[in-house]
Amino acid sequence: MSADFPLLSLTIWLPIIGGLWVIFAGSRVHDGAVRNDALLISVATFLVSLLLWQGFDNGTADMQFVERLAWIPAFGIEYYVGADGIALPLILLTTFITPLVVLAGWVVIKDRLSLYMGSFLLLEGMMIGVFSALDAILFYVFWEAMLIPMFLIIGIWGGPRRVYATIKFFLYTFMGSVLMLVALLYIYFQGGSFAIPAMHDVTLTLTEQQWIFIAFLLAFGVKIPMWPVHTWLPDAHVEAPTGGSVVLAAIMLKLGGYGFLRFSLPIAPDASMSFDWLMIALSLIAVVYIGFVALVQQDMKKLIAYSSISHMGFVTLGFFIAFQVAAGSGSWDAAATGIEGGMIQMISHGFISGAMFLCVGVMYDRVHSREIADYGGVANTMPVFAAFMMLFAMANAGLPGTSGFVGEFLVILTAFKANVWYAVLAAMTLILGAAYTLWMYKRVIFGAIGNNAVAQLADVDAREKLILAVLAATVLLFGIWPAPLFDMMHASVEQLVSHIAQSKLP
Amino acid sequence: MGTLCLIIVLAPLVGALLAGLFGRQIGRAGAHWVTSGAVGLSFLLSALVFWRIVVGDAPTYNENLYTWLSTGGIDFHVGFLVDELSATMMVVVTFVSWMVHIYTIGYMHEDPGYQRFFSYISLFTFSMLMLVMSNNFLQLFFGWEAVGLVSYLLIGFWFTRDTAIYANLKAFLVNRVGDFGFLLGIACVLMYFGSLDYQSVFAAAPAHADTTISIIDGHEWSLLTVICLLLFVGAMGKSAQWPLHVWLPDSMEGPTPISALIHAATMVTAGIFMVARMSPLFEMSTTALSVVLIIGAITAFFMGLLGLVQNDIKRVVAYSTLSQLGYMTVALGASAYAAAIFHLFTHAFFKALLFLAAGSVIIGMHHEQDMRKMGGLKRYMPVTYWTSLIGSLALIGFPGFAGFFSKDAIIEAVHLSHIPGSGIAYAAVLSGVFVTALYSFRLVFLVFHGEERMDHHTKEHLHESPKVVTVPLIALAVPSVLAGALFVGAMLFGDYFGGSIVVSAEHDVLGELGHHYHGVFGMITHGLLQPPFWLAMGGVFAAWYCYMKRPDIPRRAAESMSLVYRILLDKYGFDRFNDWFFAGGARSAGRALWRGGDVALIDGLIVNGSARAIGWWAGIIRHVQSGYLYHYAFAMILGLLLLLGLFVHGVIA
Amino acid sequence: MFEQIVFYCFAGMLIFAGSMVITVRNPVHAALFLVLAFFSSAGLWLLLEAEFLAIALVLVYVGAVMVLFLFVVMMLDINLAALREGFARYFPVAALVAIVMMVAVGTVVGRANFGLDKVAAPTPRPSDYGNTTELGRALYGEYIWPFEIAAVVLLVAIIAAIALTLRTTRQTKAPKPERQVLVRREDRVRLVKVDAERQS
Amino acid sequence: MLALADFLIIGAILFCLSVAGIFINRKNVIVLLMCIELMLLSVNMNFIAFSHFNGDVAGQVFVFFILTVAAAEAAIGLAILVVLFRNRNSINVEDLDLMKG
Repeated sequence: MSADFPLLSLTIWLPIIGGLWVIFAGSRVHDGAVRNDALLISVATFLVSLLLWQGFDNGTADMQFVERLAWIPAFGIEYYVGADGIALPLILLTTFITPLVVLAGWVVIKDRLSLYMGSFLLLEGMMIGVFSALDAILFYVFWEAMLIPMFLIIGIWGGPRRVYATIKFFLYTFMGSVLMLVALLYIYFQGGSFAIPAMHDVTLTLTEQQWIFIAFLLAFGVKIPMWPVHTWLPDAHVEAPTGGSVVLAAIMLKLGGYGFLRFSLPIAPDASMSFDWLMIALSLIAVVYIGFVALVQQDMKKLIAYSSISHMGFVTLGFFIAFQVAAGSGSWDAAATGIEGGMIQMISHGFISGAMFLCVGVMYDRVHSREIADYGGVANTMPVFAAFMMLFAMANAGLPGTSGFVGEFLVILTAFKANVWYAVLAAMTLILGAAYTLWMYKRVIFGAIGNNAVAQLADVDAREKLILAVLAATVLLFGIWPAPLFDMMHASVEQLVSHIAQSKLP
Repeated sequence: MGTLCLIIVLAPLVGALLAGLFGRQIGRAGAHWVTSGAVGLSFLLSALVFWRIVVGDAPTYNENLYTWLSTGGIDFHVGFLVDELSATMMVVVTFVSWMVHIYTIGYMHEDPGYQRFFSYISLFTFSMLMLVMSNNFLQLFFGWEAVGLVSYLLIGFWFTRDTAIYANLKAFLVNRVGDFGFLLGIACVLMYFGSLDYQSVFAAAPAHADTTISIIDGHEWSLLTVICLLLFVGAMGKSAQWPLHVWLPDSMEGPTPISALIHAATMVTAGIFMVARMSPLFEMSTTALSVVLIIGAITAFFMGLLGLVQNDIKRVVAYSTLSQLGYMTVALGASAYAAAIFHLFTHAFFKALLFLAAGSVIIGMHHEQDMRKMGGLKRYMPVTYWTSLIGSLALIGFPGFAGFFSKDAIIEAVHLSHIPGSGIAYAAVLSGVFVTALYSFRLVFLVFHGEERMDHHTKEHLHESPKVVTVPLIALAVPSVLAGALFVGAMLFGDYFGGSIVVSAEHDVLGELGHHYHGVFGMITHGLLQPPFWLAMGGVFAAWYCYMKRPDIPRRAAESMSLVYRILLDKYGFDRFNDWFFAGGARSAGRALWRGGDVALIDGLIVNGSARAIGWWAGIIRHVQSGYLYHYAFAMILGLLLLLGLFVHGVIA
Repeated sequence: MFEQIVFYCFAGMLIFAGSMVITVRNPVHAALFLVLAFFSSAGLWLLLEAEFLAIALVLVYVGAVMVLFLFVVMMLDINLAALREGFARYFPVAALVAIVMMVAVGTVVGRANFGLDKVAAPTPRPSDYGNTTELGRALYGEYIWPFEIAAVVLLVAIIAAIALTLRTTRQTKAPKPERQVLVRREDRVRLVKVDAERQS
Repeated sequence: MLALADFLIIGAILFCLSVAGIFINRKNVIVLLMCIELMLLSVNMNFIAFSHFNGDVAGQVFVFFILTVAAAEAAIGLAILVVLFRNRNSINVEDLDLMKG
């Protein structure tokens, strides 16, 4: 690949153009062709992103595959994209999950299939755009545009209360991100350019930083979701179709985390330091409070949704204990472990929660119910599925050897350095996570055959087995051999940490 | 040596994967051959390693094979540390597991989940070996949780039985509570020692002798005590010590072989092994040692009492395991680590034997586990009878048998130790001997002697278990007798453990004990005069008297001391308390937080609330648009007046 | 002195007419009083040497607008009783508002700020000065553009008024010239071949 | 001598009268239109007075335009009234509350 071949733009625009093509061509051709095209495009995007990874140099922290074209010269807004160690893993996660989602919706989606597949491809392209955008306005455009396909997915193919859920989802995210735009503009007027790397070096007074931090906190806090603004997630998940749930849980929640790493921390380090107690408190609440709430859910999807909130609590915890750890142990590389733990947690949660939602989807496609009470003894009729679900349940509970453990282990270790009680509360997830996941697993999978619906269940077919096997392999692979992910992000996190270390007060 | 260890560890894993994933393809016979072969191979190799390390005193092997992860200046490895301690444990684990593999062929031969069961038990062997042979805390934790997972899978093997899936969830969660403390301990080690490898941590331990850590600001606690206590919480979870013991009796729901393998010989001893491995750390803080001592004493005595009132044959043996674990923990507390490991070593054999014998009785009685429906089995199942008799004798510490050497050593070690709390421990341990003898011979008399209480049908079909069951029984009976005598000299008083166990001078009770140890027979003759022997004989006589001569005594005793009896039956109310407080508490907290917090507060009040508020306001403002022309005119004039007023005010003022 | 008298006479008439317009019962009388008000204000404007506009006022307003009013009032047979009944109830409020406003404006617009001392009387015009010529020069000079717009406004008003009130009676069939023009020969003429028959 | 203030007072009085007029007859739309005409007249009065005293013909030009606009407004007002009457056969303001919120 010659250096100037726009590989990153290809990864962004291939799915978007593909999606549009599927939507428009879809109405004329029969469904089979639509499915094949969608799968073809998503797999092609995945291969292109593998090229990205293969060409990625782990050594340097600065942006790679950079493309910069003037877009709106009047305001100095450029089509400026690039990827570094923080963005690339998330891009790979996106391109990895989407083919699985396309496969997941293969049989079950009947009406308007082309629009369904098209919106997923559009969603994928826009999310990659968000991860690789280095111009604030381009970032914002992709950030908002991404909501529309998701809005359609939940709104059209969702469950009975889908309209309420999708409007709530849209308004929540939108309200948060509007403030972000204000902050971005403010920084533009202070710093003079929309390029994000330039924004990182704009000197701001503490109050300015704090206001900017709060704006970013609202935008990204809603997305992660953090504790008080999380109530949209269970509704969105319960009403979303299987594919929608998987993408929402696997990738869209990571945008908030990515936002913190790309915007809040580097642009407003001093404010982040002054607000880190708030962030740690919210994260710990998310871990413990939501852990308890997840315990009493009757709806499987809601339970997994709450468990994702609890796991994402680790991500924010990992990011924001950096300051106290550095203060406590005097060295910033322990803080880097926390951030890397958060990053790994994001990626592994993508696989695990995606897989859990797929499992619920598999069962939902057969019994059309998400209530735990409607199941019982599924293992008797679906042994292979039960085995897969066991692996994912264990990964969700953070069993060593699966990727779920890596992130939580590192964050707890680093949290201990910051303050013992952070680690104690964070470690509660060991018990709570195992409790709610395995209790759900017991009531659904174990036991005698609950009702005749369960009796007639057919085990997973080849397609479902393929998806689950791929995810199981990834979960185990990154549990046993997480090194490649770490090497990829190491340099960037080091640079981010050294950037945060210096105060930006004038 | 490195490749040897790799084969030892990976063989069971390969066996497990083959049996698990390709169970149907390789069929039932294929499954049990592959797994038993793999575990057999790994037993032979570990015997070889044991021979080289312990007998041939080759240097301890400590190698990092693979860097799992390196972040923030710390790198986490997967590596092996093979010294006398882990070599012994390797042999014990692989031997018992091999016996269980062979035994399972008979026990589970008509069970549909045959291949699945074999894959689980060899997966268990793999995890146990990873735990035992690890050279750093991370791999120890990996093995720790993997063993927890497999015990969860095995207890819930017959997942259609509600009690089984309740028991396995309970086991996993209680283990997780233990792991919660264990992980915090590891985090503390990483924070203060900067690395997780045993070697560097143990080397740096003396330097941190008096560093303190303030968890609750204002109270300075010695770092090492905090670390040891946190690690001991993990051990309590895994080795079912007093507060976290609730899961072991329920784990009898699983098939008998795994009760033997996991809940008698190997898994539960993981905690004991860990504390022995961490001896360099534990030696630095007497407070931790005294806590271990007291917890062990409580478990030893009180759990033994519970054994008296159980009617399920497996539950009796389970409580006896609990009590024997208490003994080992007491030994650890008295920093007689060698004695603890020695007792672990002997206990593995005779407890596995007792379990498998119980299993053979259960097969004979067509899965009848209630002792009150048994009796006089001696005539029908002679081999099982004799082997379980040997096991019981070893259990109560009858001189000459394996149990005698290890248990007596512990009792005398505790007697000599002057770690705070050793007095109570000595009393508990002594009275424990009487209780142990009582319940173990109650089992023997109720099951094998006395009049036959089983119904007619089972009596017809009552016969000795097949060869594949009795052979392991005999194979285990031999070490139950000889293991003690053979190894007591070397293990306890000789330099058997070498560098792997560190005992500080003032705690070295085994050293003192060693002075007046002169040979196996000397110990036996000496033992005959000591109180433990007489207590044991008293227990046996009491059991004989109550259950053979005058069977009405237990009933009358139960009525007269009904309160005590009921408390014992209710297992000190632990189960009810846990269900009510922890499970119920968590559920009601969750419900409160969810209903109150999420649904009512955030969703109801703020999200939907604001939507409703806007609707309400709009309702009010709507009335302004009345539709009458003059209202609008009136509004305009009001506006005009207002502006005029402002303007005039401007002009005048 | 003569100016004073003329001014007060016209002003009195104007205020009387104004107050009568709003108080009289019958809208026709109100319209006539309004006409009286226009005449008296035209008089005042003449006093202010705005002859063209005074006359325009009389011609445009009185001639056109008031006639329109009277025409509409008479055409719509309104039952007067209903329209009047609210009168007494709102009178005090209206009077109060009027007084308050008068006081407010009066304090500003009184002699203190706009008296002769503040605003000197204008220099008398030269004799050949024609108000109309000057107005015309201004209208077609500087204000030509607003003038055109005013014309357009009027045009729009006319079209609107007609469009609103035009009623085509449905019964009558009116010829549609545009359709007639579009007719072609082929639509109307058809050549038919008929065989000759022998007279029987 | 006549001062500018006198004319402004006259204008003000006319304006207040027309406001009172709007207040008083709530029911009759035609009188309402007349009051608006009266109001416009008072505005023109002020314009002419200022134009005369400042010697600037712009005021008068403005009055000229106000007249045209007032005429257009009256025409359309009455047209609406007529259409209204035709549909509702009453111009009592009480009945015309179709635009109620």
